[in-house]
Amino acid sequence: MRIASGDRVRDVRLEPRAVSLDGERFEFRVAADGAAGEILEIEGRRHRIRVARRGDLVFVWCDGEVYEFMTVRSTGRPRTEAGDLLAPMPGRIRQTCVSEGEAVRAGQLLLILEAMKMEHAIRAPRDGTVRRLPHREGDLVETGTPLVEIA
Amino acid sequence: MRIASGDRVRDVRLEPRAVSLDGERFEFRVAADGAAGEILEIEGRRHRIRVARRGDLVFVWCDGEVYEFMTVRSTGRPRTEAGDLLAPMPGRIRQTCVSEGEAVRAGQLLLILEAMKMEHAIRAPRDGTVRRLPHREGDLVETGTPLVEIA
Amino acid sequence: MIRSLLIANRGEIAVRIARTAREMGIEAVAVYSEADAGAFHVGQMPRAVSLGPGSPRETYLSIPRLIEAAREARVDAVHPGYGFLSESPEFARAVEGAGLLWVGPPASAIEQMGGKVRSRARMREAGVPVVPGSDPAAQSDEELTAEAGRVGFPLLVKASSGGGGKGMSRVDRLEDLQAALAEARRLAVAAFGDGTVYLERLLERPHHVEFQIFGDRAGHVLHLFERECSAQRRHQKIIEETPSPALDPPLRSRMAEAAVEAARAVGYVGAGTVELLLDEKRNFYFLEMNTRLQVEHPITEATLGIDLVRAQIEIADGARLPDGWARLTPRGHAIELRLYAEDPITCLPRSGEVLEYAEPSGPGVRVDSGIARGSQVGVEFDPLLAKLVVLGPDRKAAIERARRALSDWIVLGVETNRRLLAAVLSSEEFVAGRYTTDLVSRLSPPSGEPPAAAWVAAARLLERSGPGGSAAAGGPTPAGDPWGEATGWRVSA
Amino acid sequence: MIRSLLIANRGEIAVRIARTAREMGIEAVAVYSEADAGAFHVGQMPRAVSLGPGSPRETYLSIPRLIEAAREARVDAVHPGYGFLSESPEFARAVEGAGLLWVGPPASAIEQMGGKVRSRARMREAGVPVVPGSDPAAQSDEELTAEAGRVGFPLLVKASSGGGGKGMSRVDRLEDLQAALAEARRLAVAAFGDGTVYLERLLERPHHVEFQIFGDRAGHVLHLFERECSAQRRHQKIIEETPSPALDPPLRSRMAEAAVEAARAVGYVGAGTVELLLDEKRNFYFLEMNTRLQVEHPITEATLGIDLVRAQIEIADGARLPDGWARLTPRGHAIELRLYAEDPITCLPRSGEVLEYAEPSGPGVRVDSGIARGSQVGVEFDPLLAKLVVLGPDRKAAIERARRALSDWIVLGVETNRRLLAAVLSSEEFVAGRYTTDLVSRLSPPSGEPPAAAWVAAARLLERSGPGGSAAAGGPTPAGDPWGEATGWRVSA
Repeated sequence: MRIASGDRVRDVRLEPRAVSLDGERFEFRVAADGAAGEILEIEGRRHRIRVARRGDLVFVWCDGEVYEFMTVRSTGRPRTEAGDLLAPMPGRIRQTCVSEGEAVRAGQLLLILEAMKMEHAIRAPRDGTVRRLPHREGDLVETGTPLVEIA
Repeated sequence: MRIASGDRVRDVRLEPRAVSLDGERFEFRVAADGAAGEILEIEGRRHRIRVARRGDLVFVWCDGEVYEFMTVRSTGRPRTEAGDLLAPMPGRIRQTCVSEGEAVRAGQLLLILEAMKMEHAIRAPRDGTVRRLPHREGDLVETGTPLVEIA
Repeated sequence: MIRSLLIANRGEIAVRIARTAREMGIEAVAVYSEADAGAFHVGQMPRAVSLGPGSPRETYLSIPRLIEAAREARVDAVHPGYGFLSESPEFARAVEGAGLLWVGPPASAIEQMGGKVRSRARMREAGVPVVPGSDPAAQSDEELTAEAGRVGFPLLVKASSGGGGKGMSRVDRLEDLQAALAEARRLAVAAFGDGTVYLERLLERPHHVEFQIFGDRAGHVLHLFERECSAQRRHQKIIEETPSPALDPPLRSRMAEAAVEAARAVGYVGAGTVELLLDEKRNFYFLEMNTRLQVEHPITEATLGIDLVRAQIEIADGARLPDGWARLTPRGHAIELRLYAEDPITCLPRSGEVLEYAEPSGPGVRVDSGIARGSQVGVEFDPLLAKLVVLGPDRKAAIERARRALSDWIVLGVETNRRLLAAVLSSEEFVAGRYTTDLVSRLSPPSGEPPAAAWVAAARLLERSGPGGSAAAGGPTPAGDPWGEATGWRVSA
Repeated sequence: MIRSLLIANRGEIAVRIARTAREMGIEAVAVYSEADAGAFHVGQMPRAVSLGPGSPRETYLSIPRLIEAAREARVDAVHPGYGFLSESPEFARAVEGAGLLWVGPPASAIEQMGGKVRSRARMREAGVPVVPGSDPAAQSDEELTAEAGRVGFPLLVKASSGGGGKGMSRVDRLEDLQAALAEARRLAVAAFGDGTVYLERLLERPHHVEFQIFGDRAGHVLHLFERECSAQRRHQKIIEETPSPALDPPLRSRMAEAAVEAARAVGYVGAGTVELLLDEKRNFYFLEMNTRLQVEHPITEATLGIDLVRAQIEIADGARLPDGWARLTPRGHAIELRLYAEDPITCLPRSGEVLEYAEPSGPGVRVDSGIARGSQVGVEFDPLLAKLVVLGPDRKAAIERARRALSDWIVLGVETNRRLLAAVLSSEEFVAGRYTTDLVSRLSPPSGEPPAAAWVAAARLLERSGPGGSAAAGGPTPAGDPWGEATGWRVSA
């Protein structure tokens, strides 16, 4: 299966006692599945594990750190078009600072989203051109709504 | 359904918003079923609830106290004969102090069970006659094994 | 005699206040918006009153609804916690108007310390040093431009009714002033409905040090030592400690005196905090006074071995300051870590259900939490989830204890700032005790590339629990976590 | 230099030691019997070594297996915790023989304090008062009968190698002596393989007060004040507190001196506890010395603000007693509650899976736990599940805090002594601070008749989760809880 963490996507093949990550093979052993969660032994080292899942999201606590993963469906289109910037939270478009077709540089202010009585600057993650700017100032947007599409 | 707690057995009839305990009817409302467990409102008073179940046993944490319940199957014979004294833990019969047919008084020492490197006195819960004494000194017994049956 | 107490708040502070109330044999009464009916704080109290449906403004921020709730619950007193209406003189008056005890300072003290401008003036009168700034009367661009020369650059444009850094901007050169003023006024109107602004000299890399103050009705006012609050992110404190590594005994007592003076000047009663800025030349200036319980109050409780909330309630009930408080001396070193539901890099608020939760424990470890497994974390409230407070015999041991406890803290389902906290704890400057308010902004938490074990665990869970299709129906879609694909800012929490 | 530490124990104490080790940057290595592979303490440490299958005797009590484990793990030192082999001079020697550091007192000190008889003699030499008793040489019925006259009635027949009240019986009249001796010898042989016994005068309703002792290799020995341990059930402590309500300053220092004297007499190094009995005439007598970390050590840590395990490790590593320990003074009042997996009435051990678990938290609350949700509690080990330690500004506040925290402690699936603890906390004598070792035996916890809400909750769960038929297959049958039907002793936990 294909699993993503952040911008890292890996091909994961699971066998009963081994896993291959992008072809690299690791032997593992479930040393315990007990009160303090699961203990995975990989190449001699023990790892304390706690896991949880919500839909396509998988949360893993491992030796005191937390990691987030997402299943990548081989079938079907990716969840969002590459280039979309989505609303990180429900809010209101306070101000748009660019227009469709305009060329933008990485870090350039694209619009200001007002949420939780604070204003959040939405900036261009990289150089590109504004292909779509679907909302007007004052529009209410839900979490995950595409705000700007950059080609 | 019939539910027991300790030596108390009650007939419980559950409706969506009310329950009757041995015929006595209580209205209730599930005020919340959230992060701190469930909140039951009964006749205006709120109760904080956490529950868990193992087989026929139900554990209820209510407002800081813990209560244990057991389902009583209307069908089938009760789990233990009234009068049985069962081994409270795995152990070894260290000594038997009575014999079958012997009349015993409440509190009388019946046998000594050795478990966890300690000796536990098993005494008669009430006056009666020893109907069965299935084990010999030195026998190993499992949790729940009938030790003495008193008629 | 307080027999029952309405806690006009939610989250960890409501729970924390309820714990002390229960220990005092006082019945704690929770309030909640309909969306919060299942919230953790509601389940922690024997009684709870609904504030009905609606936004925070219509519930936790609605004076009429809260007074109605207090009446309905027939409580003797109201504790506002922090945030929400805790610094609203109107609420304080409404509570007293309803014949209830207000667990907080007199409305008059709240008012005098409320507006930045007013409080600065009041402090100047009282002889407490304040950061050089513009004449409050100066509001026109012309007047303010003139004032700017006097104040000197770099300076800050601030909203008079502002707080938490809202509507505040830095100006380095005269030619940028006008634009900054326009922006500040616009934000101030939007956020506080009041466009008044003023200028204040910007202290470069100052220490943010605050003193816990306590007063009683008999007019006694004392301080309970300081808290170092320089570890801030976007003017939001994330780690506090006491004692402050920046103070020596003489400086500490000078600052403490000023803080007590500030509180006396407004006839302070109850718990309050005087925030001071300490510049590189070890000059200190009055910043503001928080006329309420402070988020970070537990570190003071830890080193002094006292319960500040208990004292708040007793003093509201007419008691004097506890015996012996005048002779208290701190023991050990305490650190607080604030766990926020936010992206550790972008600091954007996060939401979701808490799927797994386990708190650290053991010697010198305290957790004040507003969540449990199953909690729904929304973005409509303050993103503070819980606080970890550690006490150690010395600063080094306290830091080691904080690291240990932080790594034992399990929160799955909502992204938190845990990695940022860990980064601060292991940063050279923090460990050395030489850090100022610019520390956190210069830190970049490691991007947390998952080890093989984490990939394996994720894969095993996905295999165990089958395709997410159905499960996904339940939970929110990963759109709640949108940055990833487009920008790669998204790193695992 | 200790870089890694094998913790030769399990449960809450293994977890507690690991926490300090991790804070010190020392790698903690767990050991476990196969049955314990999923136990909570194993998951708390970065490394773990199996002791293989078998009973405690074949695993946690097997010196060869533990030494083998230490070798395999290449650790620098071994911490025995309490119980198991913590007071075995053979184990101490084996550890040092393997070239490892022993986190504990010298084997010689353990030996001298080991046998009751030997330690009584040693203390008498050292001028420490001991409870009047028989001449160790006297073993025949005739000799002991003669000695009995001297010792006086009521008296106790004790096994020389006994402990925890095992093989101990009270004799009120001369004519009962012979039978008691026979029984005591039989039990002593069975339990300790040593039939030697002795007589000791029985102090009626004494206080059980112990002093925390610490020594270093440089020969310094000091005390860290007392712990009141009179709240006992069947000679098993269930609640401890410090300071002791039974002592006044002069008596405290006299007893402390004697305790330090006792430790000096055997060249004590590291952490130890001298247990004393205090009779109604305020005479005190040496009872025994525990040459290890005590279960109730956290209340001392709480009032003194120190970490006893850290000091144990540092001293094992050659360090002197920490600076300032000689000047420590207690602050506040601390209480420990021991949560046992046992029937609150019969005190019989309980077993089962922990189905729900939530710990109390907040100001002045510490939990040292050996369990978590999912833990399997068996009867083959000590039934101590976890300890709740509260610290309050004074005794009253500490008791209120203990009550509050106890009611927040959620343990479902295994019966515990919680109700007994609650009964003690609300008993008149305990609240008044006037209680002796007979308090607990005279208390009968309320029978806990479930309120309507609990019946409703049980019914709703049964309805939700359907007939137990299938589910029952998983869990143990209610036969694990046998007393109910026959006797009605069985009340809900």
